[in-house]
Amino acid sequence: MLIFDRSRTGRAAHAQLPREAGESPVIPDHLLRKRRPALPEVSELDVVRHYTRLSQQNYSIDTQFYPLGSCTMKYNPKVCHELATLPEFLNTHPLALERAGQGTLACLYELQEMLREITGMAGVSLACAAGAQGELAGVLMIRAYHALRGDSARTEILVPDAAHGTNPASASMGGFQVREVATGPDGNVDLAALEQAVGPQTAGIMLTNPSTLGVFEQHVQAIADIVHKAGGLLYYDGANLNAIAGKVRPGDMGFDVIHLNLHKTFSTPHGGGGPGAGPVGVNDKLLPFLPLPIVAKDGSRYRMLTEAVRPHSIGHLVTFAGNVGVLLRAYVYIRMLGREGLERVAEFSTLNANYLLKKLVEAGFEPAFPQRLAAHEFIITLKRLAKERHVTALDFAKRLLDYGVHAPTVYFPLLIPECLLIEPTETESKDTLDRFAEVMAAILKEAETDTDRLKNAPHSLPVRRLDEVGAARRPDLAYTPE
Amino acid sequence: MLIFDRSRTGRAAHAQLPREAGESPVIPDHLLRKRRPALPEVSELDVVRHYTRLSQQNYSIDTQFYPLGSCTMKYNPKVCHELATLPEFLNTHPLALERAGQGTLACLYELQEMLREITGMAGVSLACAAGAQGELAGVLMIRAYHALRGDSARTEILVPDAAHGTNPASASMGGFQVREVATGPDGNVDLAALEQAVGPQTAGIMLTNPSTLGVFEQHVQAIADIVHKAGGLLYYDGANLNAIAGKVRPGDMGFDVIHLNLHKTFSTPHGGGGPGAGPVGVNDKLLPFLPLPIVAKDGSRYRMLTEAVRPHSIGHLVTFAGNVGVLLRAYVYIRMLGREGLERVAEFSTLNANYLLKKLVEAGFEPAFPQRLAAHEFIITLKRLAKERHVTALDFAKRLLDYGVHAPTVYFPLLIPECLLIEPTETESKDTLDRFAEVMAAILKEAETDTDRLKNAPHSLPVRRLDEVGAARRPDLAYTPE
Amino acid sequence: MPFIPHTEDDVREMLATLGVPSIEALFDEIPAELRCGELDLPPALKEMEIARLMRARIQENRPLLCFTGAGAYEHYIPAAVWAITSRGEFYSAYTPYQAEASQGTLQVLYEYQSMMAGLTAMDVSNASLYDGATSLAEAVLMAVRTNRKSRSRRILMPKTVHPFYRRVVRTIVGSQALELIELPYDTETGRIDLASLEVHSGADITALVIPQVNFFGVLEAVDELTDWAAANGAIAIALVNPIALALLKPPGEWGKTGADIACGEGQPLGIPLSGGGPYFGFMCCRKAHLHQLPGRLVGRTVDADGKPGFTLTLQAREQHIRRGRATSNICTNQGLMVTAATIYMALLGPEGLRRVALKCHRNTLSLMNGLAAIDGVERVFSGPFFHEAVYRTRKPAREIMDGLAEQGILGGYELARDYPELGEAILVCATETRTQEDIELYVRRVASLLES
Amino acid sequence: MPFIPHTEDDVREMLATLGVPSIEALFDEIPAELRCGELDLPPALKEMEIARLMRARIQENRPLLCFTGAGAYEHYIPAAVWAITSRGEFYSAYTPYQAEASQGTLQVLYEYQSMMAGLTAMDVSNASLYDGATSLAEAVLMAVRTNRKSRSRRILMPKTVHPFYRRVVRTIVGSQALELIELPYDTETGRIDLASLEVHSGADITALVIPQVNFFGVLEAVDELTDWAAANGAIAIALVNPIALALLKPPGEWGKTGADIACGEGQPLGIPLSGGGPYFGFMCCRKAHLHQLPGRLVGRTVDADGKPGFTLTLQAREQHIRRGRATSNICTNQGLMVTAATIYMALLGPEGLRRVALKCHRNTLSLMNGLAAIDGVERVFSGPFFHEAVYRTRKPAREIMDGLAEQGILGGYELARDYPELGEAILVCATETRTQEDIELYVRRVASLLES
Repeated sequence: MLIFDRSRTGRAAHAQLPREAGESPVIPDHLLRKRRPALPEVSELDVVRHYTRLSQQNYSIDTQFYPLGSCTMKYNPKVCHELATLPEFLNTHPLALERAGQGTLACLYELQEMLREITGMAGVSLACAAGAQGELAGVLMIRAYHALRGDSARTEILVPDAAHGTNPASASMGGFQVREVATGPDGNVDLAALEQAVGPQTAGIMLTNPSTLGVFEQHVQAIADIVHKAGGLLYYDGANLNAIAGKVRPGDMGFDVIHLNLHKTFSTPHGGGGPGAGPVGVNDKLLPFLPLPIVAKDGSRYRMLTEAVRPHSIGHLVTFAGNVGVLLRAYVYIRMLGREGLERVAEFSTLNANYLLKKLVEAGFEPAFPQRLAAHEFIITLKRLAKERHVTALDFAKRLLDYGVHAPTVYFPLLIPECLLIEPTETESKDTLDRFAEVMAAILKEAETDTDRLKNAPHSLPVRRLDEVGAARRPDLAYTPE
Repeated sequence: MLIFDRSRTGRAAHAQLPREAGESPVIPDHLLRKRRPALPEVSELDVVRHYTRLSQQNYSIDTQFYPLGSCTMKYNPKVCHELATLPEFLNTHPLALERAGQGTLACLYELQEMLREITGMAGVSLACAAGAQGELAGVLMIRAYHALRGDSARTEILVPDAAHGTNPASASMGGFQVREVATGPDGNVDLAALEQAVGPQTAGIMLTNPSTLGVFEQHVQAIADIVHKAGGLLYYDGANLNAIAGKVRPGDMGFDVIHLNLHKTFSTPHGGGGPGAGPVGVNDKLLPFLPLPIVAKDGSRYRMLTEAVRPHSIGHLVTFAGNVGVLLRAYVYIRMLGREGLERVAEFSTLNANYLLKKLVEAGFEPAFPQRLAAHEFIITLKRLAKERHVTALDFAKRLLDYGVHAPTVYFPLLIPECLLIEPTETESKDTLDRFAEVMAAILKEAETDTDRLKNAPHSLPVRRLDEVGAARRPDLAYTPE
Repeated sequence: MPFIPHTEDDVREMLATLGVPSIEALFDEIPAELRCGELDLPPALKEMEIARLMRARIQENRPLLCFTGAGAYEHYIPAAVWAITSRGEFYSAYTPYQAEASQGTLQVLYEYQSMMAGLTAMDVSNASLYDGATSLAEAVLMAVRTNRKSRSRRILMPKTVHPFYRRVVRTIVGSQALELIELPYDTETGRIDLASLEVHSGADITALVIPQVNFFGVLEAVDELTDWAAANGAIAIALVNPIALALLKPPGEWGKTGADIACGEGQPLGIPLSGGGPYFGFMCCRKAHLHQLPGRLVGRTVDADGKPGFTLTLQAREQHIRRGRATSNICTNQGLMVTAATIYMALLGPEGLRRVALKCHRNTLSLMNGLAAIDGVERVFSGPFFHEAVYRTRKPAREIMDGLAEQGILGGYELARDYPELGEAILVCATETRTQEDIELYVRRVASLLES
Repeated sequence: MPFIPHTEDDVREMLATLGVPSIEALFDEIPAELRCGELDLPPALKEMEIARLMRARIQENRPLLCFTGAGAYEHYIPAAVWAITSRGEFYSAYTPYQAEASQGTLQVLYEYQSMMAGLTAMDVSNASLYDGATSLAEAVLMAVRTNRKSRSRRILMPKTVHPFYRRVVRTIVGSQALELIELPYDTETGRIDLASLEVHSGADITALVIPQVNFFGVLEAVDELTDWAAANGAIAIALVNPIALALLKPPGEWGKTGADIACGEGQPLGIPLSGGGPYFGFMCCRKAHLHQLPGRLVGRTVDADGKPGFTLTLQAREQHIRRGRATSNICTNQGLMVTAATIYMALLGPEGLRRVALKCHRNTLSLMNGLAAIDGVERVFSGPFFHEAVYRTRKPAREIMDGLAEQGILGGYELARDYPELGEAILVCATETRTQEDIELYVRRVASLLES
């Protein structure tokens, strides 16, 4: 039932209505609205009950294991939310940050500094609203760097074929051509293919490390050498930083520019699809190009750097200072982890991934890269099952839901057929992993004895399998009153 | 699964542990604990996930219609919670209220004054922690009143047979004998029986009006005359004030002492069984006996009255100043309703009850008092169905749960066989009432065609019908590790 | 109409269904002469307006660095506690009468009962009472019901019990023909004067109340006291601080037999100070006394399929069944507070609770050491203490308190009103929320107040 | 180990299962020379400690009575909005890739899309973008993709568009070989100079951006502008304030044809100011342009039993499918903010939103009337305004702002940096949260600052 179905003309959440202003607007009639907008007319209880019940239909970290590969769905500490939503933080107007938000700026400044240290970069800007925007900022900085040097022939960005879709999308949004680089059978970039691909047209390469294949790119130094020698720059997609935080730093691996996903590694909530935050970091080469604003400290006062002192900046990517509320959550999180805690994130997310991989292999599943250690996530391929029993990764995913577990990422990366990309994260216990392995084994048995159970899954959720093809063919994207 | 089942030795919510003090206690060894208490050892995520999922197993106002008669389960505005839990209210130490809690005291003082006006009494004390404690305070004041007059023969409290169980229980806790007074066939107190019951032993009578039978006690003035003439006092149980707020005041009906249930009429949350708050009010006769503390205003400062200025007070009933957090919620609620809003509560709760009664009668249900108007609740009796089809009020209650509706109160008041006491409250819409009536009609049909469906209900809840007899026979009241 | 969803059409249709001309007609049975006119209440405020008003009100509250305990303690409450407790499904449900639709609340209560039984080392716990003082009053009444051998209805009530608790007990049991006999304390140690107990040896005593820790923060000789009660046929009522139990011997292990009843204030377990409430009282007892226990109880049972589930049980003790002969008149208790306490205990666990207790203890030791070094300050009692202690200054306690408050410190509780014999004595407390800097600040302020 | 649940036994067993001697061994594939030493980060804080730190930090923020808008507006946010939005099931879920396990989020998004379509009178809405400025940048890119007839990639960008938005558009589309052509404003009315538009009539213009209300708070001649775009084959991009739309003609009804794309900042719909974010951008369009719309879309469909349900749809537009040829690179959007906005709109409804809009409008009128009566203050523009307006004082704007701040007032936004031609101009805003007393206070302060 939609909230619109509860609507009755004249019903309202009266306490929420401001008093009648009692006078009409001083606005020419032809600029006024004639018909009321089609918003629901409901009571406060209607609203509370409707959305509370809707919320219960979600799987979430707070209610289920959620091993969604490449998304780092780990526990979001409640205290991060509580402290980031203190009224004094919430009520600060963005244009009053310097005048009346010194406490906020102190946190942002320290976050910048901590992220610099964690990534090994020379400078960090917090402004980007999400990872993909961080990517765009990175690409634009690469562009600006070459442009300032007059190196105008560099029109191409290299992207491994296993990369997140955002990488090529960001590269083209930044005005570059995208060229894919093949992955070798061991999950590392094919160096020969890379050698072939680079040239004077190469502006840079975008890499995730550990890669989206769940393994550490072992030739990262060689890649850096090849690309740098060709005059290109290295971009680090921080989506998988959780696997190596405190162990290896992108700056030390030779990356020139990076972005981080605070809603992954730094545990800010995913919120049903955001908000995230995508700070970017650069080494000395790219320092002048960092997006604005950047928080600076003068003695005991904090202020925002502008174009006046950063004339080569690529500029602003969001209206104000970025997703400040998200940044505050990440600040609280990092302070709680401290130096020991951050390294343990890498250790235990890696331990969990390798342990779960082992348990699944023991249960009869086929790893995509049997010869490799897993980073914080790993890939299982069901291609044999798909061929022999016509059971797909999607069927597995849907059936997992019946067992009260969110499904892993499916059909990504695209180059592994019928794959499940599984990321347990460090905040899940061995008990949870053991249970997941048992459930997977049970489904595997079902796949051999009762394929219909899988193909018709889920059975115990608020809805059964949805018609996605029909949804796309006849898009119903908004309620319209009869 | 119990939280204890998730426990693993050495697991902990580490961020919650204070740092090791690093030193041992300076306490003689024989006073120290040797074995750790049997508390669970779990992670923060374990806790969040366990209790979040448990919460989803509850029916509640925020998720279901909850027509639990005599409990006034109405919408609890979110803003009451938000404002009552502002840190400045929460962090005030009870012994610092005068020194550092003037803002809190201002709210409490105004609440006292507003409750005085709403009830028509001369004085109000907010200290009692719940309705039953308010009752005890009232009974003790009646006792103190007679005692101060040297009227020591008054050992009996009269209670109508339909009364809440707390009434006789409070009377006996206050040291009185309880004598029941019969109800007439119209739901009013049987005046002849009352005349017979009163005498020089009568300390007072405890009445709810509207009564627990869902009707207004029409002879309340006659009752007052009879009891007062006999030298007794009238006690008003405010459980049903929701039905008459702003229409009739207990003080005007002749009551000498009253209590209110803020978690009913004034919409503070029921919290799965409290906390409530049970302020008491008195007329001039009983003013000296009011329990402490009472908030007084001196110019612009607020202070707490003590025994020093209230030597005849019955004293304190709780450690400190009562359930302040609950009182603040009620304060916010009343200020939002204002004078018009409060009367509308009575009007619309009464409209809803009478409308729903009519719809149910139309659907074939039998009202307990067909000749009477309902107050804010009413009684349906299933005695015919019980006799003819062996379907009980309990079966109905359990089956309602399957339809996503909380059951009404069953088997209370005790004198109506197989009864459902139904209180829709004013915050539910006509649509909700119509749907409830439809569901009731559907169950009635099932009762005639498919009694097993009822007798085995519920079918769609986290558990099926529970063995309550077994629970009482072999009490398992605490987890014990194997 | 705030919180009333009715549209004009709804009202019209409902009245038509009822066949009455107006809502007013539904009040026809109320005698006209009883009807009141318009109430003298302030006009309705919109949510925006009340929010602004309340945000102005909190400006009138003054944040003070808290060194006061005396029955209510500032402990750190993890954010998860109230984030979950405030969920609508807990917050807006009622007493779980319909068990199948209340498994969330019921399981929480069962877990709570289990944790409290574990913490006190008693067999069973009820699902809560109002607060610490009422839990003691109910324990006294329970002891009278339980102790069938005793006819005296005499209760030994030490003066080391919180004076507020003693006054509540007096109010609540005052009409029950009980005798509350005060036990004096040893002014040297601050503990119950064991010698004074000897007067009652061999007499018919119904119950003995044993506070651990006592109001002065001092630790009582609980083994001796419990053994004395057992030897004299008296019910031993333990009045305990639940945080302290992480460190101290639990009532179930006191003396040779253990206490019979354990009760106390639950506020330290995750409940905000909140000006005095809502808090919750707890009560545990031995299995033998179960049927005299007041308040709600949740039991584990099975459903029609044999699957485990939870339900209210042993309701025959309660007012809604037994009416005038119930074990107590309590109905609504403090369910939501107990939900918070359960989550708090689960989060802290045995190790966390031990650390909280130890930190409180060490902080108060540190504070008392600092104070004792000041000229003009003396520690009043020699007995070992947990997280509260009493000191005396050569200046009036009120002056010290006012002077500290001027510097933003809530300095403690003045004992003169309840214990005039102690002179200018102040009861202080430094919980785990106080830092070493806070403690040094307090000591410095007191020193400078005494200098001036 | 904060947030890591592993016990020592767990680790031992897991390593044994893996057959490795230590966790460290799992990092063997990382070249040793890349490994970093211990990071120079502050030591871990306990929750209690970080809570204290952050509570100290907020003391360094200063609450000011807000008369500043300029792209972020203080509106009253009902308590229910965030009480529900913060529920763990919304807060800690991710993008609803598994539709069956995400019906809560999906239905909220569908309802959101419906409400935004209703508010803008457009056919469809996406599920959010980052914020107002990025929504405009995406709208410009979408216009280029949509307008197949235009080859010029020329965008008319009025100077009455928020200067921050214009700079973001420049950054984001800067590498796309677009031409952003500035349109001047009429210094008398504060609106787009319609005459300046005539220069472009008949030329190949890809899109025209039409801000309603514009940055000065002034109302544009939206019908004429939209008709001009239609007549010249340009995509009409409406940049709108969603609260204003409760009162103002919605983009879908502008001119003869309606706008093609509507976008803007969603913050006024229940999102706290929060120092600038997270907010959310919205974007609506006509059905014909649907396949060029960037961002997530939720559609209603049916399940295997024919029961209605919701799912992400038309994902072929998106980066995870189309990669380099996607309509945008956006992946994570602002889901939780949109949840709050949906609840906000449902609570306020058409009548509530209208009253909020009208109250803002009347408050700002009242403020401007008060200011205009002061000697030394003048209103800068004659055009009708919604809830922001510009005044000029004879003293430096900075002095006025500082003087107001001293009195606890956030006085507005100084225009001199972006519009030096306007002199000492200040953009002010009085939303529905300002009372008549607040407004009088502001006026009095300005008057006294000008006197001194």
